[in-house]
Amino acid sequence: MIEKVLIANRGEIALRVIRTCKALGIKTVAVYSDEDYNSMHVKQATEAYHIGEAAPAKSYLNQEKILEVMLSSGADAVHPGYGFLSENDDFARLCEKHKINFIGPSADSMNLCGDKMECKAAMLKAKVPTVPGSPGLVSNADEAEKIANEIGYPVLLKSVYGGGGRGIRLVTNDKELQEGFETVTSESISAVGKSAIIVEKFLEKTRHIEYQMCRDHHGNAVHIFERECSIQRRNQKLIEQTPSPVVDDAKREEIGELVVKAAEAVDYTNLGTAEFLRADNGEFYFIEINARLQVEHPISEMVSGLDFVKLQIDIANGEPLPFKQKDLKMNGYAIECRINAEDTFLDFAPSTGPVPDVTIPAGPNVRCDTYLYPGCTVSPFYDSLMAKLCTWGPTFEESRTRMLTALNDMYIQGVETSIPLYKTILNTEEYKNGQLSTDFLKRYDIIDKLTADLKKEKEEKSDAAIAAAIVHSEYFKSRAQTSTANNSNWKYKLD
Amino acid sequence: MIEKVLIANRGEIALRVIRTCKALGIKTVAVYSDEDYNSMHVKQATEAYHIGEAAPAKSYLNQEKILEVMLSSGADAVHPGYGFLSENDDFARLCEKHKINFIGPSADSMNLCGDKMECKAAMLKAKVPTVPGSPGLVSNADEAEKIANEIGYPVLLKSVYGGGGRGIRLVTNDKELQEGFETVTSESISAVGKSAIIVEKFLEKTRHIEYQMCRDHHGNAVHIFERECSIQRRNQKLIEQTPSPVVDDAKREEIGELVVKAAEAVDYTNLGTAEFLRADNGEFYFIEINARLQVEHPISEMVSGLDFVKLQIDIANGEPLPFKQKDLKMNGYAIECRINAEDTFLDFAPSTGPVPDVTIPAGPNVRCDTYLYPGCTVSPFYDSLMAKLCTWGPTFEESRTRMLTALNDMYIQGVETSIPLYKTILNTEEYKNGQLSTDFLKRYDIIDKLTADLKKEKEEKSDAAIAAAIVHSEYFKSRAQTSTANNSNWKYKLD
Amino acid sequence: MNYKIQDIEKSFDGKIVENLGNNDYVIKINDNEHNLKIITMDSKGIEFILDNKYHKAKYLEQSTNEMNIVIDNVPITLNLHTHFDEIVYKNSGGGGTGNAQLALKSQIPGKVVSLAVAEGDTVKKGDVVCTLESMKMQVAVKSHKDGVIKTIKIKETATVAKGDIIAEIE
Amino acid sequence: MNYKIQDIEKSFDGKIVENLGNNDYVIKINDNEHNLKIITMDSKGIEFILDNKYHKAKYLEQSTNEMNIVIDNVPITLNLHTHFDEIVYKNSGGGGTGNAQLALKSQIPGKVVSLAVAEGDTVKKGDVVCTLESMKMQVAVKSHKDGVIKTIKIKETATVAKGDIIAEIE
Repeated sequence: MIEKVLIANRGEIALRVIRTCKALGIKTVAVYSDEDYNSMHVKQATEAYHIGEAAPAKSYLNQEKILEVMLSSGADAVHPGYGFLSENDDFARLCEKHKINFIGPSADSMNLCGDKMECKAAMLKAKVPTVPGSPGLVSNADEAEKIANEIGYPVLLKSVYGGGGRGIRLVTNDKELQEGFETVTSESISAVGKSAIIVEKFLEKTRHIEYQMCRDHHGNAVHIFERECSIQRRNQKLIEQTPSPVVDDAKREEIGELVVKAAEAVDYTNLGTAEFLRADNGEFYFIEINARLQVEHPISEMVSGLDFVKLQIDIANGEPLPFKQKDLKMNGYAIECRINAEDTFLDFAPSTGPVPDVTIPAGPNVRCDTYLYPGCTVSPFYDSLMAKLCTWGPTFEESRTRMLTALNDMYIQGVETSIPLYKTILNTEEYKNGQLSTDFLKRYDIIDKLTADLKKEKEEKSDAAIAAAIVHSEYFKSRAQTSTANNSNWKYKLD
Repeated sequence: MIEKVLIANRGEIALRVIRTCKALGIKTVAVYSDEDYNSMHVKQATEAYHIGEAAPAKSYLNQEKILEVMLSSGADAVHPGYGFLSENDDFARLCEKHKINFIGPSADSMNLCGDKMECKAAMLKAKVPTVPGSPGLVSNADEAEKIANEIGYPVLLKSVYGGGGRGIRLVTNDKELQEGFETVTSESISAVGKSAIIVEKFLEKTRHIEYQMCRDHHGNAVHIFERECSIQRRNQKLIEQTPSPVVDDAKREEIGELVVKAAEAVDYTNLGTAEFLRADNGEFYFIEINARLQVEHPISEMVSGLDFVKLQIDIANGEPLPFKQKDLKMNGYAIECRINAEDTFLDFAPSTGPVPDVTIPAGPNVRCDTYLYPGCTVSPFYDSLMAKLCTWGPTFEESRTRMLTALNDMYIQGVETSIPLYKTILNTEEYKNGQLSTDFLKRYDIIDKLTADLKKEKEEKSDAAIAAAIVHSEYFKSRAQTSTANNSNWKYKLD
Repeated sequence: MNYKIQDIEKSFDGKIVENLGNNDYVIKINDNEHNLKIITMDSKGIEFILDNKYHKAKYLEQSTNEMNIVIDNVPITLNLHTHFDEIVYKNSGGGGTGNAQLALKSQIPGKVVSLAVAEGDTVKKGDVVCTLESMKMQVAVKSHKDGVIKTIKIKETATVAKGDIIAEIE
Repeated sequence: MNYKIQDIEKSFDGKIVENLGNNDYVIKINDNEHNLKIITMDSKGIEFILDNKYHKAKYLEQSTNEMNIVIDNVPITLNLHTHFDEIVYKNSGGGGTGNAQLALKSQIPGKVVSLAVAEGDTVKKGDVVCTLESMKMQVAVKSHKDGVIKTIKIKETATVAKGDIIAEIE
């Protein structure tokens, strides 16, 4: 039985794992880099160990150092979170070798899932439909170009070690392909230290729909419904929801059965995700398996009532699944907005720095998984996801309006965020009606709508803003030349 | 259709109502006393109006003033919350007269429910069993003593205008009865301005189990399951949970049918609660109807997936219930702990004052309804409920451990709280096993257990406490004679 | 420095043994050495890692001999004294005021609803002296000892704060 | 005082008309009078009720003519000037720097992955000047105008902060 879990990760996902462990009475071991002394996961864990410099390669990707902490802290299991070492089969194998329970699939299964080509081959064999593309890895840009011309542009260049929007580029002609090949290669090497590229047909007006897979060590497998993750920018998910507006009970069951087959085809154990593209004609194509807990798992927790981290730990402990497919019932509607530190108007460029103040929304059926607290810092060394804001409702509309209220309540000082963008998206008729596609932002001119919304918001607040300015000007006239930020310790007596 | 709701209340319940109105796009009007300028409900409402002095009689009970604000603000409905005017049929009638939609039962129905004797008579007629006691009001202590001797001690003295643990006393002999009669009278007069007393048999080792009633203006009525509220002190609820460990599906249905009959017997509309005592032999006795939204409604929301305030507004709008009894399914287990400002070791005496710092627990399936924020004040003018901490889980055990984690995470500086008490209760074998009764605290020597737990906690933290003290002593030696609280603006450079 | 934690019958000797730089220290509590890393510190509180475990303390108030802190949400009162202080403290009968105490103090804030005694009355320990109302609850204040009411310091309808003297009882 | 809100084509005249005491004021914005009650105020921010509606503002930073506030979570930049200031401002061509600007500044912090140009190169608006990496994303920095690279201010593998000059383009 797992009694002490080392979490080989940081940020909100480390906190997520700690939360369940606490509830189960399992001890937790946090690891942290120079950049993370003052981070929440260090504060919440039972124990915390320093593992190196800020750059991921020197800390969160340093397998030897993490192993050393596992052994010295007496952890009997490791949770890899997502990103970093979560889909690194060498690391999973290292854990297996040292009899540390890796909470995830076996190293062999992970290796098979991670090799996008072998995985695709396994799916074809199991009669799970996949997207047309290169039959295997392409060794250079010219070979990629040749295949692209065979299957027809647009195509996707994907590093088989990529993920989360990195190591992937959409290219529409030979010139873009040549440039993109280099970028994908270097991004992948920078993120995980290696790269290998495949070419895939890019389907237009597609929806990204993924299924939660769940399989134990006794061969029991279920799917825990789908998530639609079509609202994206640069192939990175922004908003997810479940159920998908285009998946009815019959479709859910039909694709769900394929998902169980997919899990069996790669001998997958623990929780994972099978990603599909849904073409505009309603066909589903398997893309890949994410061999880890997904960023967007909370919305599936909300509609299933299950604690996925608990389920992961139970499976890792060798317990059989406590339910069968027919016991799982989908309850209500959930939405997740990924609150990123990025500037929507600067082509989603990262925005980093200290966060002096933050307001986290709360309330019934609002869940916010975040590492933010007043006084924390958004580091340029790690990814831009600051918070996952999720809402649930018995109807989609209740879930949507609850999300809008929560987005209005959320405030993060010091960095640009994607909050205003999401308010605009959630207010469009297209989003309300479920007309989703992976090019949603471009298709419906969302950035222009955002600009108009922001202006309108300022107009609505103008009287209040002027009132605040009047009071400031009247009372602080003498200080008008200097920044008020430095005068933080005096207080004006009003009457 | 309701478009603007005045909330004739304060504290967490005002915030609760505002939250749903926001999600539904309904405007809100807050009212506040001199004591509440800086309170959360003022900040969260669309509009806020000052209505008088701190004492409830001069503000939150001032019907004329509140009516004036309703008319001047253009509110078309009023939500009374709980306490204050919520069960005052004169106020409900005043609203009816001015065509303001009172979100609750009709004044006539409220009057009938509020008259505990008439209500009891209506129940007997509808064949809903009630507790033995005085056939009507008792006019003085001597008459009460006579009846007490007929039905046998112990008996309860209850003001028919009481509620929430006030205006009620358990007495076990003639002397206590004589004293208690005066106290109940004066408490009731002080709280609601009037008093009228009944005598009721006190059943020992009873459980307090109540049912959520729900009935629309078209005569459709359902119950939304039970809540067990047996963990009490001085007849005031401390911890509630749903489902009750002693109510199975058959019992739920059996009593549920009585509840629907009870609602019909008093022509009840909107949400309300039918309270029962369950004797140790399994018999249920109707006690009274609470003609309002109950403090502990969140746990029923958690297991039903419904938003009760939305349901109240829909019913007030004249809409028919959107479900039938068979559509309602109970999902999982929920617990509520009432976080009170009180000193457990001083016989639960109130504790008031400024709250410089507060930490509100959050996370999946944790809900905390509260008016607290860092820098707020717990006022001696109003009741001691600061926060309602609720957790949900697919199993009772998950809900319980989640509550323990949340209680550990919660911190309220400046006042004594019931948090440590709840940690002790939730850790007892009796609580885990569902051996609940209204005399739980006394029966299982909870206060002694709490004393021992607190000592143990201090022992566990002693090394860390000493470490913190050492650093403080070393670095702040020169300031040791003065309070550090005043030196808040300097920062020691460590190296 | 020597410390005592209120409600625990144990005393603690504690000191900093070494400053390792970079906010790392070695401290000694009784016979055990511990590694301490300070994350943040100011006059109001400290965040630190003690032997790979994070802790957060708030410093609430301090007098010469006493320090109130909240460590990981647990309020703790520490008595601080050199060994010399301790000897003096023990010999003075410090700590046990008990029956000698004259003043009956209110443990809660509230409004005086009624007075049950008059000056000169004889009371037994546990007798009701007055009734206060706070948060709509009526709470009886009872005598802490047998004695005679020397003076009454409050009036009906007046408001008392926590710690205010209600009466002096001899 | 006269105010402009950035991105809104409207100017606002605002002043306090009367101090009613007890933190209540009458203010005038353009031709309309409003009731203002201040709940809390210090140099960092203000909480107030304007015509029965609560608002909360943070004062972030202020120079002579500009003030950055966050009102009800909405960031707003106000330009402050007397009417005289406004005339001067308009006549100086203030605001529109556009094509005249020499320096290409980084809008994000990051590490320089590669340089795409050398000093003396001719670039068109939109040409890639360098690639930065931040949060594992590679972001191309593009020329803001047609011109010739006069100087390059950064090196490969170096770290740049937001606002740092990358190159000067004439």
